[in-house]
Amino acid sequence: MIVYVLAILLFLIGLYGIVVKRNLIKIVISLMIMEYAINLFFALIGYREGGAAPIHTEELGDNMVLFVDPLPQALVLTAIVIGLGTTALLVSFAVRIYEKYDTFDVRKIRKLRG
Amino acid sequence: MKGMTLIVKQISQLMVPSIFLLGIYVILHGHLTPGGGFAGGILIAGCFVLLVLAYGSDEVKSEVRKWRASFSESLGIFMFWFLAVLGLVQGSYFFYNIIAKINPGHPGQLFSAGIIPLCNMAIGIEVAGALFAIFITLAVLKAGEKL
Amino acid sequence: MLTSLILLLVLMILGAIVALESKDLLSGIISLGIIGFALTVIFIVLQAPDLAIVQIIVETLTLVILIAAVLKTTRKDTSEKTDTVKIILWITGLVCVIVFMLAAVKALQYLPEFGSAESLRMAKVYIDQGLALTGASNLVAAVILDFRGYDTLGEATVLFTSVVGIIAVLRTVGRKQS
Amino acid sequence: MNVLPLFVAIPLGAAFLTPILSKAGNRISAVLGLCANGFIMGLSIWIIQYSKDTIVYFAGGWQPIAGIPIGIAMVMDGLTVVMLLIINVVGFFAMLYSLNYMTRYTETGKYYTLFLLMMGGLNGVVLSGDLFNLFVFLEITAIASYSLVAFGVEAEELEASFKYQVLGGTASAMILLGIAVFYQLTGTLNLADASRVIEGIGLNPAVIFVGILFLVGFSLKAALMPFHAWLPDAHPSAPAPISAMLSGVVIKVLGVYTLIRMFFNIFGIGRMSFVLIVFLILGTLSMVAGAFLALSQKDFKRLLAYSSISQIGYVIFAFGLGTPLGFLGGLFHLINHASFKSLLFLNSGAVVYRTDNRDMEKMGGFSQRMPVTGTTSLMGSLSIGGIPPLGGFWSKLVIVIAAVESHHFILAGIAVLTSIITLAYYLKVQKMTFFGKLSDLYKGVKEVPVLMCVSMVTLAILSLGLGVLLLPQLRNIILDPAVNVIAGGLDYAKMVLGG
Repeated sequence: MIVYVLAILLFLIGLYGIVVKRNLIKIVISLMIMEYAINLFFALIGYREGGAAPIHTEELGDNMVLFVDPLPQALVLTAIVIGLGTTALLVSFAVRIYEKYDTFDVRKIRKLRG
Repeated sequence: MKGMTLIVKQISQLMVPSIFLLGIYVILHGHLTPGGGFAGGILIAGCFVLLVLAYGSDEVKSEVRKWRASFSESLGIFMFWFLAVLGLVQGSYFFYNIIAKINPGHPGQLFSAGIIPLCNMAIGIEVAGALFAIFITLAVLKAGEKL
Repeated sequence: MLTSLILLLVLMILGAIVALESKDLLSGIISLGIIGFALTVIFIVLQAPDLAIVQIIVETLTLVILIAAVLKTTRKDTSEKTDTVKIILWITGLVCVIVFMLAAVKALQYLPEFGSAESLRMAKVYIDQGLALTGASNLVAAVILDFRGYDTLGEATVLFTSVVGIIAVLRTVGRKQS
Repeated sequence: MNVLPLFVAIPLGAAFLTPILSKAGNRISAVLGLCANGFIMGLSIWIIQYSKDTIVYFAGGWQPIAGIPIGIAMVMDGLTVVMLLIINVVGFFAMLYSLNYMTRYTETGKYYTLFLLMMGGLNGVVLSGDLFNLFVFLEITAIASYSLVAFGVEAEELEASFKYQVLGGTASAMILLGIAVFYQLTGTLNLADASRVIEGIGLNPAVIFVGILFLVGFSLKAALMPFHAWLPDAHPSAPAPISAMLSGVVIKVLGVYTLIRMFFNIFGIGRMSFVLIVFLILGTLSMVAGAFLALSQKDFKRLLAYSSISQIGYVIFAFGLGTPLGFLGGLFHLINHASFKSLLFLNSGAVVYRTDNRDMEKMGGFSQRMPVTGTTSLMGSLSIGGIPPLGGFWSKLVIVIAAVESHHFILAGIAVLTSIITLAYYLKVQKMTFFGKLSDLYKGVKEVPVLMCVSMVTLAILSLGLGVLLLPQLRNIILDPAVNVIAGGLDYAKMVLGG
């Protein structure tokens, strides 16, 4: 329970950053924090007390062992790569905006009307 | 971007082949041990990144254009797509693991698990190309230069 | 194990706060690295070696990209004066966080306790018969490339899409001059 | 051989080929894209004959073991057929329009790649029967549209896209967190299976928490009123065919379709009845506020974007009524809106193509010089304004009747008033842009090239004639099966998994 709450807290710090921060790179950082929190949450829910990594090895042989849940791990792998893609795209946008406006500050980047 | 000192160059010269080999190993054994196409592909991209950082972009750039990072990316993902559609063509299912159904191999050996190792290879090529392309475009190229 | 897990989580939360509040973007990014590498350790603790490997490499590359981007542009977070807009935003943010937190705490009580994972439904087949059905010793590989191969195609496509997007966006001239 | 995977495989495969082929020239990418789009459009029309069935396809051939699905399911039912039709028909004409329109831009090969990826993603979302798979395809669509919005790489476009990305990323994070809790709760990712498990659990706070996370996330994607901030910037910034796709298709698939699927078929509206009230509130709010904000706009494309918020409000409002007639009205309006809003965006693109100007105060009299654009935009405007007997009139009529039938008299009145406001601002568009005096600056304006005209004329005919969908014969094969899926609610699980 406590670990879940801490993971959600990490997620909320990211959310707070998105609402409050006014710097493009800080906003990217906030989004990344949210992604980390979600990946962490997925890994936490897949854990089973006393479970082993879900890999059949020679030493284990045919003995039945308790494995941790492989499905959330597979989902996290996908989520990590998706996160990498979105982050890279965001960073490239931030760099381009910097080239145009010479600042990362959202308040100075306001060409669009309300 | 300028290169670094001679020490860095020498050490990276020593390291790059072994990282590259490790990447290939991780890709090929993805269905047996931890790792797989993604991890291996990123390792391979990482060793190109190391080369660029150590030697500077100017020296590597002419080579880079030949490698065509984005080309290898498209090729890799197209191979993966092809493996997926192969199952469909065989009259059964999208992503059907035909090879494993015909010739399952012995679990635990390198040649087992059907299309999984092949998929890993395709993904490895794709990821290596993709990440290197991202690095080059974001960190090295100046505005307006083409990959 | 639970204690070490909690300590790591607290470290991550501290790292997140530093990353958001530091005035220097470069140190913010380095603090972000703390979270990423702590996450790697947590993956090892939670018996997820695949994730640990991918996370550590992705983290390193992300940091390289972010640092390169910041070095190319600027390190400074422009000093933020405390004005009414800022205070309103701050209060909104805090209210969001508190409401969300209360809801989450209430909801999380109804989830299975950490470490029990009793409601295995889909994954039960993967664990019991994964090796026999796919022939891959690494069950995570079996899941991502065989049982859920279609997802992995999507995931590779996401990466492909973002690379095409980045190359498209970094053109200097978008429209032909008439 | 089952055709369901082709909807995803064809556009994605073409997208992967284009970068390899585009070395030989951007023209080849365009032709390849058009062929792929034409093929899946044909497929989506061909598949109408199966609209009454529920076809389930397990990727990789992983059939359920002991009733529990282990692979990823693709599901096609009546609702999916309607969505596939909208996506692929609008997508094809937007692509056809692009062939001429995009000659203004550089490196168009990338554009076609991203367009195809977006098409593949959209088809993947509506065909998916698996929660995480739905998320992955949602991300493909979202990332492709982020890049396409900024394809002109001007300062405002980059800025609009950044805003879109941050809000879209937040929405995705909410949805993904929801998926995590959902998986922990149910132990499965298959939507039909999860629906059954939730039936066993009952309505506990954790289920409601997941519901709220999805509600916020998907409403952000649909740009409903408190969550709309990104849309008026992002949609006008994109190249015109992309604006047409975003307003006509993307918000509907990523927002409306997902909301309907999750809350009506998976959680069950009987269990989560508060969602209907939320739909009514958000719908009415978007409908009214969107219309008033549109009224004061001077920028052609921006006005259309606000109007999209307003019309999506109508759709969500209709679904919030919770009656079969409401569902019928909502779906019908969704189809109509896809046709006339994409048409109007293509018209705005035609004006921009010739004049490089979006400010309506500087326009006027274009009907004389651009007869096709003028006539088609008049048809679109009248249809969206609800003039009988055009398509838009019928769908709004059904929505209002449904509202009256369920005793929401005040809301029905608001819907009628909003419709009048809608007509008012579209007449304003017509007056300022296409009628009146032609300014000296634009004396030399000509009609746009032929492919652009073809797309506009086809969409105009569609928005004129879509009223025929209410005729019993057509209604029976297109609208009714979709309404039955929504009204059937939790029967979805039975239809998909049997038993």
